Amino acid sequence: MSKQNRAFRELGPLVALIALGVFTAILNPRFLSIYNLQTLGKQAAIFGIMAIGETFVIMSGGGSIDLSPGSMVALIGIVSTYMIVHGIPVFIAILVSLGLSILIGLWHGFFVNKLKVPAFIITLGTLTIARGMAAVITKGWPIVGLPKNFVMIAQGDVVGFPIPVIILFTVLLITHFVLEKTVYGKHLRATGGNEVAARFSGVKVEKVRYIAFVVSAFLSGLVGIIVAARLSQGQPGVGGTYELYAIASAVIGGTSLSGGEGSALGAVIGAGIISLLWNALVMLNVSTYWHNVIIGAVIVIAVTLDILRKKSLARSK
Amino acid sequence: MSKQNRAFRELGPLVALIALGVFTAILNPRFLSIYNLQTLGKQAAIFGIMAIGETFVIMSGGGSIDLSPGSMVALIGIVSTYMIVHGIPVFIAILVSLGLSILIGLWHGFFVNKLKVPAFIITLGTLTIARGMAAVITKGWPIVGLPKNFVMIAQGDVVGFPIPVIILFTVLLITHFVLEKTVYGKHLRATGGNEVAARFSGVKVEKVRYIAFVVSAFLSGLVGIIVAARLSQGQPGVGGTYELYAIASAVIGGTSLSGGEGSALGAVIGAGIISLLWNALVMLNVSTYWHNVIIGAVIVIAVTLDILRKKSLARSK
Amino acid sequence: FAVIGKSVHPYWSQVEQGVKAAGKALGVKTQFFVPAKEDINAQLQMLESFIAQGVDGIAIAPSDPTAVIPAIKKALELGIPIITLDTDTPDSGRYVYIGTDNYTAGYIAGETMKKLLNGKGKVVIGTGSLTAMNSLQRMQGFKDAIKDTEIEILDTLNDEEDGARALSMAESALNAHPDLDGFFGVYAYNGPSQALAVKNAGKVGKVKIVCFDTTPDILQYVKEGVIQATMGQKPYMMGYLSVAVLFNMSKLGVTNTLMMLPKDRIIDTGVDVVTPENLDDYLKYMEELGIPVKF
Amino acid sequence: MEYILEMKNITKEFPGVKALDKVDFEVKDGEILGLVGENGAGKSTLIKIIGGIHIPSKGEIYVGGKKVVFNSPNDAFSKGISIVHQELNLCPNLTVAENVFLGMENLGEGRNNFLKTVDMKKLEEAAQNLLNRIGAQFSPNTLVRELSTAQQQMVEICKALARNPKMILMDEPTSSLSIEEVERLMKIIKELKKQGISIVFVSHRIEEVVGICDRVIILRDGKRVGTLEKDEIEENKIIKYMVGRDVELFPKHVERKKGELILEVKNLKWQKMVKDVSFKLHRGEILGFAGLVGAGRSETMQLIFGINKLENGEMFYKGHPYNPESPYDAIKNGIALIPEDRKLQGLILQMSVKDNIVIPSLRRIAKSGFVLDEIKEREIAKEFVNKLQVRTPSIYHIANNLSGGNQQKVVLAKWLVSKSDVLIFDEPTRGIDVASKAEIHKLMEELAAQGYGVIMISSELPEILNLSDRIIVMFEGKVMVELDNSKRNITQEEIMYYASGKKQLVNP
Ligand SMILES: Nc1ncnc2c1ncn2[C@@H]1O[C@H](COP(=O)(O)OP(=O)(O)OP(=O)(O)O)[C@@H](O)[C@H]1O
Ligand SMILES: Nc1ncnc2c1ncn2[C@@H]1O[C@H](COP(=O)(O)OP(=O)(O)OP(=O)(O)O)[C@@H](O)[C@H]1O
Ligand SMILES: [Mg+2]
Ligand SMILES: [Mg+2]
Repeated sequence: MSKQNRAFRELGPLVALIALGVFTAILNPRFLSIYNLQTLGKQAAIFGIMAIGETFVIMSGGGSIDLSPGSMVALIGIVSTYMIVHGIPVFIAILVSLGLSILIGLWHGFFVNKLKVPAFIITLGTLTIARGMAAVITKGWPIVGLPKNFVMIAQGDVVGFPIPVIILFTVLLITHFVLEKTVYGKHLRATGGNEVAARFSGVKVEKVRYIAFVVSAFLSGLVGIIVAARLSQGQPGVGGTYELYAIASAVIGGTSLSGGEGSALGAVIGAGIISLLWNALVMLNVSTYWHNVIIGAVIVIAVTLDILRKKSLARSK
Repeated sequence: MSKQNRAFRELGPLVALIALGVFTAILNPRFLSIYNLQTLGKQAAIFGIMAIGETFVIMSGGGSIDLSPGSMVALIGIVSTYMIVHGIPVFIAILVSLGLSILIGLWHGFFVNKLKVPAFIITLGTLTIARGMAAVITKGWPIVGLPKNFVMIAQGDVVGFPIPVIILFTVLLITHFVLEKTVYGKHLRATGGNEVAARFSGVKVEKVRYIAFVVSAFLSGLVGIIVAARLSQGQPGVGGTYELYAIASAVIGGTSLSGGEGSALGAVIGAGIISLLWNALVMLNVSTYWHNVIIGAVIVIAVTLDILRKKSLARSK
Repeated sequence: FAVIGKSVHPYWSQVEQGVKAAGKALGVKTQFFVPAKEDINAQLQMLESFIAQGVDGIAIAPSDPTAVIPAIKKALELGIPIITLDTDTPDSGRYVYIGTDNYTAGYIAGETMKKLLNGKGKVVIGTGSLTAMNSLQRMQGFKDAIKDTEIEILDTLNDEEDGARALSMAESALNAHPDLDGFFGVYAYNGPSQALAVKNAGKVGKVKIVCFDTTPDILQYVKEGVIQATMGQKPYMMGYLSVAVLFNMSKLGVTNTLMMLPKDRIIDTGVDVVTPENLDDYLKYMEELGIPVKF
Repeated sequence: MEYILEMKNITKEFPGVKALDKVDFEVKDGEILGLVGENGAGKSTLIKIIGGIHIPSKGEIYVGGKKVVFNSPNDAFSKGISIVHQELNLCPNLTVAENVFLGMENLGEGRNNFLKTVDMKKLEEAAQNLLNRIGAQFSPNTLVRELSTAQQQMVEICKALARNPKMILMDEPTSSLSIEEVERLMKIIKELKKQGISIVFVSHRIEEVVGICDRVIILRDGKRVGTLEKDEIEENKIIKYMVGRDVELFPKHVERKKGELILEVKNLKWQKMVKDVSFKLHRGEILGFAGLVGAGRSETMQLIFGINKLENGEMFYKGHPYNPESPYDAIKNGIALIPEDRKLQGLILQMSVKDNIVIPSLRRIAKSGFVLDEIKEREIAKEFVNKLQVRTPSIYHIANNLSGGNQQKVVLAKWLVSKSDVLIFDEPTRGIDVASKAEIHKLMEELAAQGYGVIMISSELPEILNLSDRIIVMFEGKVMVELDNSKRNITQEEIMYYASGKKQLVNP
């Protein structure tokens, strides 16, 4: 792929996102109300941040995938709120929760790097265990009674921009820079493209993978805190199938499941498409029974069209 | 790995299965009661048949995975029972439902082969769409009033062997034969091992893939019918995360997620381990909140131990 | 004795408390099980495992009333007494049913909404499942209660048991329908999600909320007047009574126990409709029961 | 009919490249036809068109006088055409026998439909026969992933033979074979010719082409530039057609001074492949490693490079004990390894030529060690693409779309960019055309003259003999002998003698 095409990688999904938005806005102009855009932004932030993390893991190659984000959201939401209602200062509780997320990321990296356990399995383990732990800690009860300064993380805004959206943009900026402009980004692509050759080239493949898993786990933990703040409570059941949406977002955004290719911006656009769908289906008053059918169809169509577009692009060159 | 080791591939998981069984039986001898073993067998049949189908898809390589089995179980269960309660003879309803399953398998194969859409995405689409359709058809309500000859499929037994177990063994026998002894089995392994090499050798790679997806969809459909018969009704919500258990079963049984390696017998043993866990946790009176934690841990441990075992085996050679 | 619930949920954890309390009071061993999410197949699996284990009695809240019939019949054949709680399955031959069924509770919710809206208005339902029986029955009861009024159900939103999605959907619904008059929340987290959305949109009191369960956050919103009414089923009572009945059956025999119970073999635990007006009474009552709610 | 295969006016365009330009091509019944040309001339493309893997943009193909269209490998098989591809195409998870008969598990009897059972015993017997025929030493039920590159190449050859073809096209079958196997292959090719089978033979080892071919067709820049009949075939003629000028095959030896000791290894041991290896390397010399396939040369070097962990023995680098954890360590210390397997170890095929070239040096090039410096990367990539004459439309072209030899040049470039004190070349000129090979040899001599320590593993004896100052011959994981070649007086026979495991040179 040449230099120029790189810049247009995200064009397909971006066009899809805009088209969906315009379509919804025409059918229901209220779609463009500030309040609705804020709602949409908050949801997109949740998926977007997770999808960026997922992009790191998928890019690292070897069929790596992170199935744990959804459960991590539940677990870290519970852990942070549990600490807060037990009197630990908000700031420290957040730091400890994010620290725990990083440990879980290292744990994933350890199994994948050292024991050669497929990422699918070790993160499936975390999916099950983290959700189980959330239930063990809470017995299913929500953790309530959170202080205002905590819920502000998701419910506050700065000149109309909800804080989660600001967090999303910060994360996007940083990760985009890391992936596109730093040595780590190149090494991640190299590892995903051909692990053996990368190792022969002096890339510390294991370290690269560790970092990818840690980024994903950390961002999931961050989302866990945002979600808890958004709901004003720690909910053990939250985040059910988020991992699938996060993976789908990444792929819609151009990440190749076989590794080596991916973009943080694309992941966020993919997350935007899915969040917009969730919102638009309600805005357009589509019967809820059809929601899943439509979401599934749009995911398939978006990915298929993008693949066909890239193929015809490659051919016409 | 030489020829001989091939025969011992399933040893690790088999030992784990037996150990778990013995352990449970010692702590609670009622584990071995006929009734309990029947219960266990029925559950293992459900996961086992799905896991065999999943094995075909995963073996076909290129990171292929089938996320649809769980939803297929719901959809095909609904479709078959819907037809039956609308007066279509049981036999024909089953044939039509299995026919529909095959079509869905071909649909997956089409997207993967012709449009180069990752299997993950197209089957994620089916996961969402099929579950959606099940809700659309029924508005969420179960379909009841099934005739005795239909429910017998899961509730009957032959000299103590529940019919689902008999179906499982039949499927296992056939698929084991296909995978180990036929040209198709060789070609499937070759396709998964190195698609380009297989194509250059004249293997009809696309046809091989089509068949893998069809087998998986067909077996999921079959499970859908068994589950409907077991529940005496068509349940649109059934089969939630079965795909994850099916994939985990396959991997526990020695299937490599990168394709080319796998065994039907292993998949069934893997399914046996997970079903036994479900059963044993109740038999051993483990608090329900811990179930998920333990299941997750056992999956990780089983796979890790098997990988370590194979590694040390390879080294000692 | 074994009690099988439906899912990991505050409601079922209250049932569990009742079960444990009764077990302790009667000096018997109790086991309480729920699947992680509503999953009839997993429930059936548990039920069969218990039967195999040969416990002294089972109380089950079937996620699906028909699917469990064969297993219940089998248990009764083996001489294991079985009763149902929360959700009934009369055709199975179970001895007793304890609880208020979801349909009735939903119906009462509908009546409450009717009163709040004076029989006229637009309502959106939020639920976590379109397929789980409790959700379906609550919604059905609700719909039947408002059938002959001018209350219109604009939309039913399924969040797939995800609290964050429930909130997003409630927000979207407020946006899509600026003239919305009421929310009906089917699952425990639906009420708080809707309350939060309504509160943030500055529509407290304008959009009425009727929901289910009495988790602390719901009661907090009731206190603030964001939620106008919530249906408190009595999970603690159901759990306690289940064990008590099963205990009697094993000690006194099934027939003797049944003689003490209503002829229709239904023990109605009733529904507490908790509103801002009667909140204090409710809290006091809970405290007397020994399960105080703190928030 | 004289021509068994005839192609007319074949043009093949890839995005940005015209790989073949109106090429006519014909193969006579029972001849051995040489096909030669520089890297990127279009040889593999032509062969892939015959194999039904590429579909030509223009032109016609005739088999036995009848016009055909090949859309898939099966179309070619059905016309009796077998191919040994330049890049290995085997399934690593299958056994040798399974690979050899992949797609024809029925051994050519009856229809090969999916539900037919496979008689593994028969397959293994048949595979064993073929292996014996080409003198391979491994068993037909070993997994292919456990074989070395050379052994895999032999499996490929068996695979082509197994199909009982009328014509076999071999795209650089000898590039990873050592002398013994090459000789055996030549014998087989002659035998096949006697059986009336036509052979198309591609090689950059011109002496092989001269030795065996009945006719030679030369391609340059996608065009057919010449044909040599049997009696016209001469090394310098071929080269002149290929390159368009004369090339000095082995440039004159540059005098250089042996410098200080830089690397010393003692009693290295790793698994069963490296049993006992000791040697010393000085600055300013080229140390050649000879040996048969599987002698353990690559594994030895991979120990020094930190790919594998040393099990026994010691290493000293610049006078200090040295034991690298990973290639990263080795590179940081100034040791570079140019790996033998370009597709597996050398390149990230989906990345651009530029990215591949700079990868080992990224940290050094980057600003403050982690922010990429695109401009500098571009300059460096361009410089080395020019220096090594890599034929690529641009430095942003992905490596996968280069011809085999050009890929090999990218691998070399990668390591020449990273400034190292010790350079280990493992089969550096595999698949590289004569002209470029001479350039690379010159480069290696220059590096040595500048005071770098250079190690070269090669299965091409002339290369070893002409470049090395000292030659170490290995056999089954052990050093057999160390020969002083400073006078360039060692002969092929001597080396072959030690390489086959014999200890005392009785009769040189
Ligand atoms: N799949 C492809 N996509 C784009 N360009 C290609 C592709 N395959 C080959 N080419 C280009 O076509 C030209 C001819 O390549 P080919 O592989 O036929 O060369 P070759 O003669 O076999 O060279 P070598 O001796 O290095 O193997 C080269 O310039 C190469 O870059
Ligand atoms: N991955 C592997 N697993 C098991 N055995 C291997 C593997 N790779 C190589 N071998 C074996 O190790 C021995 C050394 O092989 P290798 O090809 O590295 O030798 P070499 O001297 O470097 O030859 P060449 O220079 O031709 O590559 C051979 O017997 C080979 O079969
Ligand atoms: Mg070539
Ligand atoms: Mg080697």
